[in-house]
Amino acid sequence: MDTLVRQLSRPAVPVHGEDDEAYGNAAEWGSMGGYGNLSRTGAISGMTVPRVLDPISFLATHTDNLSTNPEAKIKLAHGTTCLAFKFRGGIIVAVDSRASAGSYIASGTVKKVIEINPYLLGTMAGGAADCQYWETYLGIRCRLYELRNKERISVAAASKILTNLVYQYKGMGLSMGTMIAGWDKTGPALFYVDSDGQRIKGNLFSVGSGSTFAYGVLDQGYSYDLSDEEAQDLGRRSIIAAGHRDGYSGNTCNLYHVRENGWEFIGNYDVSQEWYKYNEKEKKALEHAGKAGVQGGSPMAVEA
Amino acid sequence: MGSPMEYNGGSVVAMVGKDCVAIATDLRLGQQSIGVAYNFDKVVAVNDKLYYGLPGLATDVYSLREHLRFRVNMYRMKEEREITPKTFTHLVSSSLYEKRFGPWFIEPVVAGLPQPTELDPHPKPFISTMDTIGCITTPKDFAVAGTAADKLYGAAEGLWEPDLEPDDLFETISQTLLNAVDRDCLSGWGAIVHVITQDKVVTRRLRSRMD
Amino acid sequence: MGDCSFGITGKDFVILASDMNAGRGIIKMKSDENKIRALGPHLAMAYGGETGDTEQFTDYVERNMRLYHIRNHNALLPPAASAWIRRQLAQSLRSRKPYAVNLLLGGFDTTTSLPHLYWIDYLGTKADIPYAAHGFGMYVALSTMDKWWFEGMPKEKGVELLRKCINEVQSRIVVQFNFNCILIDADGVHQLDLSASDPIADLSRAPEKAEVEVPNPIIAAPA
Amino acid sequence: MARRYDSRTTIFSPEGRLFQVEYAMEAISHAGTVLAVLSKEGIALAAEKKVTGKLLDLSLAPGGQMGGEGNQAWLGGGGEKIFLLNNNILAGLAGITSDANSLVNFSRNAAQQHLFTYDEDIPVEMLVQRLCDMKQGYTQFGGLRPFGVALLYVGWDSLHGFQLYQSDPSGNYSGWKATCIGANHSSATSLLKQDYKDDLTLEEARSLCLKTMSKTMDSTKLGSEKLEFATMTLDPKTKQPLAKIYRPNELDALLRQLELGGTSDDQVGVGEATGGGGGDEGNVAMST
Amino acid sequence: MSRSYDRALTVFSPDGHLFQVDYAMEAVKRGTCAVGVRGEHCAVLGVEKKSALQLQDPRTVRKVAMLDDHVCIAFAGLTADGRILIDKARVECQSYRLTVEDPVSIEYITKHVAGIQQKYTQSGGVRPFGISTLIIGFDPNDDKPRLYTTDPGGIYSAWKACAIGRASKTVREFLEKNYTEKLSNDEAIKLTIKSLLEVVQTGAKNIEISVMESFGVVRNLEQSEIEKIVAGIEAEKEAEAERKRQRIAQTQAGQSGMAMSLGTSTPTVQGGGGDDA
Repeated sequence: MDTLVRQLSRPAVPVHGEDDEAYGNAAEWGSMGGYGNLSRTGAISGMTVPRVLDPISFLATHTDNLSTNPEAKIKLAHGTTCLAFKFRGGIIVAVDSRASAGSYIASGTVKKVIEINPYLLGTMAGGAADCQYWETYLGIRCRLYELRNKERISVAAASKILTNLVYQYKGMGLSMGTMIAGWDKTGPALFYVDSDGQRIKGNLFSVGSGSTFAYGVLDQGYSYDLSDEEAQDLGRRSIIAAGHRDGYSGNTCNLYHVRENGWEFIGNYDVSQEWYKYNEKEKKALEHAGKAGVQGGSPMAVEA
Repeated sequence: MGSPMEYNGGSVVAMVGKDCVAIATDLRLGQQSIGVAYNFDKVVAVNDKLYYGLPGLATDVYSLREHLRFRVNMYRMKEEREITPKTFTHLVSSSLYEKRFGPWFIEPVVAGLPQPTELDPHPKPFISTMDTIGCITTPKDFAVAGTAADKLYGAAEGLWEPDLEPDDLFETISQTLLNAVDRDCLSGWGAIVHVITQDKVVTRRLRSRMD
Repeated sequence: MGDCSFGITGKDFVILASDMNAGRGIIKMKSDENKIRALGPHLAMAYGGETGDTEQFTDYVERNMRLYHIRNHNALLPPAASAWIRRQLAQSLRSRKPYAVNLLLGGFDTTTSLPHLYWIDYLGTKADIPYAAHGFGMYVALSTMDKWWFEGMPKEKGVELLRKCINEVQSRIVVQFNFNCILIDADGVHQLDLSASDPIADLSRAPEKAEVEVPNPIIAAPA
Repeated sequence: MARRYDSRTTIFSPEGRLFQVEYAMEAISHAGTVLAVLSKEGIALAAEKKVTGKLLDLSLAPGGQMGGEGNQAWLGGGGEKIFLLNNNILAGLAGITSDANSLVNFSRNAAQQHLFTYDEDIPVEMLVQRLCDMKQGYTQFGGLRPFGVALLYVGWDSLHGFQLYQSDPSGNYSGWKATCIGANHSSATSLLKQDYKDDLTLEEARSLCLKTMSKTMDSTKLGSEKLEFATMTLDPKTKQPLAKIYRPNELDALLRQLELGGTSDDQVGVGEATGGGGGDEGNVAMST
Repeated sequence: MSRSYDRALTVFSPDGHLFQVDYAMEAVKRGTCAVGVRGEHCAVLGVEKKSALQLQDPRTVRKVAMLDDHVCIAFAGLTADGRILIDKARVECQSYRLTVEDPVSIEYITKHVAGIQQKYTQSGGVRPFGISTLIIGFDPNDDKPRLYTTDPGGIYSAWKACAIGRASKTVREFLEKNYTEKLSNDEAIKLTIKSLLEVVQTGAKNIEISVMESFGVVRNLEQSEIEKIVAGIEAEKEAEAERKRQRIAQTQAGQSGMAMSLGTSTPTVQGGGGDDA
C-alpha cells in the first residue's frame, strides 16, 4: 500500500526507505549509472528524505532556507560574499572567509572556494554543508567524466551536472548559490548555479549577503581589458568593500586566478588590514586627483 | 525585523579597577546586516567622573540620552551639585521603568567614581547595569551589554582581575572588547575606551577590525 | 521599499538625489515624481517609505521648519533640524500610527560654512555621515561611495560619484529609476540636471529653474 | 478715580495705560543696579547687591559658595543677582527677588526644553522672547500681577555671536551694546553713551562696566560684598561659550587692579581662596 | 474677590460702551504710527520707528513682521501684545497650509487675527489686546494688492489706504485728501512716506518702509532710498512753499497792507504741503 502510494505520488526525488539504504544498487547500469551509489537520475541513493507524503512542504517548515523562519530547527547561515569575473587574463575568483551562526562569528577562516580539480573552482554561498558536499561530489563526477571521456569536462557540463543534482531536491531546503569557474576548450568559462536550479552563464557574478556591496565596487571598476594585477586588485578590493559593509561577511579574503593551465591561489588577505591600507592609499590618491584641500577630521576618520 | 535589541548592533562594557573605572563601546551603527556609520558613540559623559553607555535600539539610544541629559541638567541646576553615580543609576532605572509597558530597547551600563565626602573619604568605584525596564544590578567586577554581551562575558571572565591600576585596566577592557566584538557580526567598526580616575579621564580611540 | 536615494557631502556642498517612482504595489503610476523637499533656504530632504506617510510627514516637517523660520527670523541650522525631525519620527514610532518614512537630510550650515548630511530612518535612527543611501541604494552603492568618496570633494567629483552610484543602481536593480537631484551650497538649494554634460556649469547659469520650491527668504530688519 | 484701573493689572485705564505694569517698572527703578557692556570678545555683567544686615549667614544662602567658570558656574550657583540660565546665557536681575527666582526657573526650564528638542543651546534671543511671552501673559490674564523684575541677558549663539538684551515687566525686550537697569539707570546709561566704543576689547568692556558701576553706586568703594560680576566669553580652545561668575576673591582682585576698591580678604573674612571662597559672614546681602 | 478671576473684564456700560475696548484703542493711539497704502500693483507698509537709541542693537528693533511668504503685518500699540498676536497668526498661516496646502488669503488671516482679538474682549479674566494691525499682501494666484486693518475690538476692514497709532486721524485725513486710484509703485511708496511725515518730524531715519510687489515678493527699503524720497518730498514742498510765498507776495503787492498773518508763517515740514491749497 505504502509503496503504491509512493510510486503514484512520486516526488521529483526517488524516496528510499531505510531498508533500501544498506543495499544501494551498485550494479545498476545506465547511461550514467554504475558509479558508486549513483541512481539513474543522478541523485544519490544514500540520501534520505523524510518519510512523509510531501517532503517538500514538510522540510519547508523545518528549514530556515531564506532566514525568514526563526522557529525552524535547521538554520542556515547566509553570510557570505563571493565573486568571480572573466577578463582578458582569465577569471578572478575571490571570496571572504566568515562563517556566522546568528550574529556569532563561528569562524573567520572558512575556505569558501572549493577546488573541484586543478581546472575548476566552485564557490560557496548559502548552506556550507550543502556547498561542500555537492561540490565535492561534483569533483567525483568530473573525475569520472575525465576517465571515461579522456578529456577535461567542460565548465558548462560540470555546472550542468551540479544544477541537475540540486534540482532534484528543489524545495527541500537546500541552500546554495555557487559559481563554477574554469578553463576548457572554449577558454575561460563562468557559471552561476543555485539551489533553485537556476544556471546562468556570464562574465561577472557576485553571490551572498555581501554581494550587493561587492557589485558596487566591481561594476564601477570592471573592464575586460584589465591587467592581471588590476583584476586581482579589483577582486580583492570588492571583497574588502563587502566585508566592510556587510556584518555577515569579512575576516579574510581568498583570491584565485584561473588561467589556461589551471587555477592559481594568489593569496589570503585580512579584510580589516586591507581596508585600512586601501582607505589610506585611495583617499590620498583621490584627494590628490581632486586637488581639494582637506580640512579638519572627517567624522568617519579613524585614529590609530 | 528580528529583535529590536539586535537591529542596530553595538556593545558596551564597564570594569572596576583600583580607584578607577573604565567604560568602553564599539562604534558601529548598523541596519541589521548593513553597516551604516562608524562614528556612533554609545557612551556619554554625565560629568568628568561619570559616564554611561546605552547599547540597544539606536533611536532609543538618542531619545534616552536626550531625556537623561535633560533630567541631569535640571538636577544640577536645582541641586547645585553633580549627580552621583548611584543617584544617576536610579534616575536611569526609573526612566526605564516609566516605559514598563512599551520599553526602551536599551540595556544601560553606568560607570563612575563617586566624589569623596567627609563621611566617605575613599568611595569605591561604581558600575551598574540594567535590563530594559530598569532592574538594577551593581556588579563588583564588570558589566556588559549589547549584541556581543555573551562574548564579552567570556572574555571579561577570563581577563579581569581585582585592583587593576588605570593602565592595566585600560589594557584589560580594550582586549575584552576587541576580542568579543571580533566574534560578533553586529558590533565593532572601531571602539572608544574611557578610563576614569579621580584626577582625570583618559579617552582613547581603538583601531579595531573594520569588517 | 522600492525607493532609492543618495546623499553626498563635499568641501562646501551637499548633494541629494532621489528616485522619482510613485505607484502602488507592482504598478508604477508615475516616474517623474519629485521626492526631494526643500525645507529652508539651505536645507532639504530626500524621502521615501510608505506612500501617504511620506507626503504627510514631509508636509508636516516643511511647515514646522517654515514656522520656525518665520517666528525666529532664522531657519533652523541643519544639526538642530535633524534633531527635531529625528524626534518626530521617534515619537511617532511609539504612537498608534507611526510614520514609515526614511529620509536623507542635507543642509548647509551658514554659520560654520560646513555641509551636513543625516541618514534618518523610520525608527528615528540618525547617523551623521559624509555620504549615505537609502532603499536599494544602500545595498549596491554604499560600497561604491566607500571607494570613491573622499574628504573635501569638489562639486565635479561629487557629481561624478553620484553618477557612478546611479549607474550602479540602474545596472543592478531590477526596477527602473529616474533620478532627481539637488545640490545645496552657500547660495542655497539648486536643481542639478544630470542629463547635462556638465551640471555644475549649468548650476551657476540657471538657478531659477529649480524644480524644488524654495521658500522665499523672509525679510529681515535692515541693519 | 484712578484706583479703579490700577488695582487690577489686566485692565486698561481710560488713557490706555496699564498702571500695574507701570508700577512694577517703578519698583525696579529702586532695585540694585545691573549693568552690562558688550564687546566683540565677550560681555561683562555687573550687579549691585544691597547690603542691609550683618548677621545673615551667606554660606548657607543660595550662592553662598558662588562663582566658577563653565560647568563650575552651575555648581557654585549664581549669586543673588546674577544667574546662569543656560551654558551660553547669563542673566542679571533687578527687582523682587522671589519673582526673579521664579523667572530664572522658568527660563532654565525653557532652555533645557530647547536643548531637548533641537539638540543645541537655545539661541539667546529665543530665550529672551520665550521669557517675555510669559511676562506678557501676566499683564493680560485675569488675577495675575506682572513680574516685578527687569533682566539683562548676556549670551552667545552661533547666529549672532555675543548679544545683550534687556527686558521689562511689560514683556518688551530690546537688544543693546551697553545698557543698565535698576536704580540710577538713566545716569548710568548716559555715562555709557559717552564712553562706549564699538571696538572695545573684553578687558576694556570689563573696566567700562565696573567703572560705570562705581560711579553709579552710592558707595565710594566697590567690593565683592556689594557687587556681583560675571563675563561671557568664548573658550579659546573649543570656541564654545564660556560663562564665568566671579568668585568674591577674584572680583576683589579685579577691583583692586582697576583701582576701584576691592575688599581684601581679611576685611570681610572671606576665608580661604580655594574652593570657591567662603561666605561673607560679616555681611548681609538682600536684593530688593 | 476670587470671582474676579472668571468674570469678563470687558463688560457693557449702561450706555452700551465696552470701556476696556475703548481704552485699548487709547493704548493704540499711544503707539507709534503705521500707514498702509494700496497701489495698483503693490501694497506698502510704512511705520514710524522710534529712533534707535545710540547703544541699541538695531537688529532687534522690528516693526514690520512677516506672517507668511505673502503676508506682512504692522501694528500700533503695546509691543509685547503685538508679538504674541503675531505669533498666533504665524502658527495659523502654517497650519492652514498644512491642512489645505494653499497659502492663506489675506482676508482669511485678517479675519483670524481679528477673531483672536475679539475673543479677548469677551473671555473671562483677560483684557483686550492693546493693538491695532495693518495687514497687507496678495492672495494666492491673484495680482490685486490687499490692505486690511484690525482693531482691539476685533473689527476688521479693507482699505485703500489707512493709518493706525499716534496721530492716525491726521494721517488718515491726509490720505483721504491725497489718495488717488491706480497709484504706481513709486507713487504709493511716496504717498506712504509723505503721510508718515505728517507725524514723524525727524524724517527718514525714523521711517521704515516695506513694499510687497506681488505674491511673496517683499522688500524693505534701504535707509538711503527712503532718504532720497524724503529729500524729493521736501524739495517739492519747498518749491510749493516758494510758489506760495511768491503768490502771497504778489497778493501782498496787489493788496498792500492787508493779510500780514499769512506772510509771517514760515512753512515747516509738518505744516506745509498742499493742505492749505
